[in-house]
Amino acid sequence: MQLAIVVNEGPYTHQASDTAYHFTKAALEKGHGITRVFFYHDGVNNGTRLTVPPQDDRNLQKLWSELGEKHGLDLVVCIAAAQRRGILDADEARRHGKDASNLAPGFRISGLGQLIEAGIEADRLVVFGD
Amino acid sequence: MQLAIVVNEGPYTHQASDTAYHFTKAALEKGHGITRVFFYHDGVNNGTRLTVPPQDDRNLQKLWSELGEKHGLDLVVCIAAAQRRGILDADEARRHGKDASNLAPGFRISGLGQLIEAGIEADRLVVFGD
Amino acid sequence: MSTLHTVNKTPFERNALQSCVGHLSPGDALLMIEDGVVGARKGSSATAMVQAALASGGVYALASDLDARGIRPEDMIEGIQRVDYGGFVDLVAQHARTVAWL
Amino acid sequence: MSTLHTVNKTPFERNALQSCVGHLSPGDALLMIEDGVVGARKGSSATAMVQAALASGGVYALASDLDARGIRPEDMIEGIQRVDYGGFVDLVAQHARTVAWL
Amino acid sequence: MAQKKKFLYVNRKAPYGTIYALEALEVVLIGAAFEQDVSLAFLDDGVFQLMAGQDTAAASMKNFSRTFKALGDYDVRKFYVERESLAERGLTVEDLMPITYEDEAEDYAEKPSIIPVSRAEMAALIAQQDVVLSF
Amino acid sequence: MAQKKKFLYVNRKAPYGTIYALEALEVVLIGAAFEQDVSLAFLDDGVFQLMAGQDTAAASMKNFSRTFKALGDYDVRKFYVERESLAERGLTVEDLMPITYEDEAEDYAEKPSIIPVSRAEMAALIAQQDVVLSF
Repeated sequence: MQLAIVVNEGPYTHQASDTAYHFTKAALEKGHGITRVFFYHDGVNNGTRLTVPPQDDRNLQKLWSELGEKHGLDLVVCIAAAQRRGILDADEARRHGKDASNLAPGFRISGLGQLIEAGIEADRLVVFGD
Repeated sequence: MQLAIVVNEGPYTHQASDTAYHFTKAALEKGHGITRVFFYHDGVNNGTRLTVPPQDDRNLQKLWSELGEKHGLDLVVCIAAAQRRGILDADEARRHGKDASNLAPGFRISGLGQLIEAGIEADRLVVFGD
Repeated sequence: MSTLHTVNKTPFERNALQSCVGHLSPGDALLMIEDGVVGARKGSSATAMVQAALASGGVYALASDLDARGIRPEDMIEGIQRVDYGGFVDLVAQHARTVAWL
Repeated sequence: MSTLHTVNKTPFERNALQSCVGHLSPGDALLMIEDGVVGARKGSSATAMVQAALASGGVYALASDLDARGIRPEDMIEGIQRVDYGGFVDLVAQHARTVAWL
Repeated sequence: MAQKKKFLYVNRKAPYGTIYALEALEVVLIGAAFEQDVSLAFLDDGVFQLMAGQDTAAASMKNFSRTFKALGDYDVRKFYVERESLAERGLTVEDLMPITYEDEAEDYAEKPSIIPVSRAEMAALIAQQDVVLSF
Repeated sequence: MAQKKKFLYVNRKAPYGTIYALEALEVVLIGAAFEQDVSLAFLDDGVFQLMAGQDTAAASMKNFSRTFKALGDYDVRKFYVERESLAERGLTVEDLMPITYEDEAEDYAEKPSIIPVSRAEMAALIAQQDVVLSF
């Protein structure tokens, strides 16, 4: 079965990102496909490479990046939500005259159409949020 | 009277930052002093200079930076909360081997002691959060 | 000296107003802000809670937040006073401490 | 085909569980996750709501979230089933749609 | 795309205090281009999103309530509003903005987009969907 | 500093689902160095923070509940827990972790830090504070 995952909250502040991560991992282990993981609202904050969580805690950005790389996941950060919250890739930074970017490896920035498309293509869509 | 302000949520996602901003402005207009504005939890996200809010919307980071400059406010972002969420100044970025920083002008990164100290020194402390 | 309590949560979705009202001391003031102002509308299931707070002390609601949510003065529970941000600042100054019911 | 409903909010602070239970169709399943699992504890003010859901269909709670909050199997309302993340995935696959009560 | 899917957007939160209502609307707007069978559900505090007379000038926030009125032009015409949620908040349908669409099938007659439903009808609506997005 | 202020940390949220409980504890730990008169209030879902037997291994989160037990060494010894909040959640004080401190004044006798109070007593406690931090 093909599953689409929506993550609506940032890491640490709410558990949503943890739950989505463990769910996605379990789905892959059971042989399901992941159409896309779409990060919306504060969920875009999962995609910054500048986080430095305490050493005795999990690093959610890294966990997502690694899971994405291992399984070829499409990790999409919503462009509109990301701009509002200061999550930019190098192209976006250039386009808006910003002197730095912070998108983490394995994530890409794209539009809300990717969320709708995932809902159309997947057999199931699961939302994780606050 | 001296007031300490605590902002516990990021801009846009929750109204807390708006309310704290308007409250702080009104307090200054009434002649009160602001001991410190302390950004904690997701509140640290007010202090990234990488935000690009829609042009027809308010820019909360800019509003805080400008209010801070105009009145010499001490805008402090909690270091532990900021690291977890990927808010770094240039020094912090260097210290943690990160290739970029994102702290906005007028904000400074410091420890939780600054929150307690503000509570001790101010006549009143007001918390804005979710 | 009395306390200013701020409630920024809707009483229909969250227990913040209920918990706040349960912890008022006589003479305490209650200020509704942000989504909390929807509790100011008369005829709702939260009206009794607000009236309990009115019996204990002053109840206020932030005007700009009421306006944003389309709650007109005539829609409000009688006795609640509209304040602007300056009024919010005065309430903070007039009370010994502020407690935010987040 | 039936629906899987997820509730990640505590029923003592938020109305998510109450609203969810009010919108169940016969045969729907309810899965408590994150802070929602505190609703699984027996003897609380939320027990009646959970029992209403049990009368309608299966009620599940995520084991790792129960463990984190110190809720042991013997503390739970009878009839609620503990599932792990694999069980969560199976519930999603077995129902036609998933509704998150955020 | 083979066939239309039934999409339901569930709105349970008040506007302005959090961004969920505004960003949900942004999804609905983009989603309209995909020509699916779209319904909007307003229940619990979500009914406040449709209140008439919203004025955000003093709050210095974007008043996005007008955008709901434009959705009819994008074939988003089913706004299911739960009666029990209104009543609990001291509201009736008359307290909401009028939202209409022009029906091409009937010589562009103006018709109401808001459909008041009971809680039981809302539950039945949920049970018919292919995709449910909650905010 | 002229005199001690009375600081109250208000904990109303369950642990793990959100970070507020953990980051509140980080404030309490740092605050302990400032030698103020510190009290902790646990009411509403905040009482879940003190539950015995928390095991976060499967959830892969940091189990910070043990830190509460260390606070006694930092002169943080007043954990006010609301009885009504416990009862509503099907809990009693016996469901909570034992938290104690050593009383220097009585030859380091071990004493309980948890002080069960009624809602009215909690209201009275709030009314005595100089600074109230909510999370």
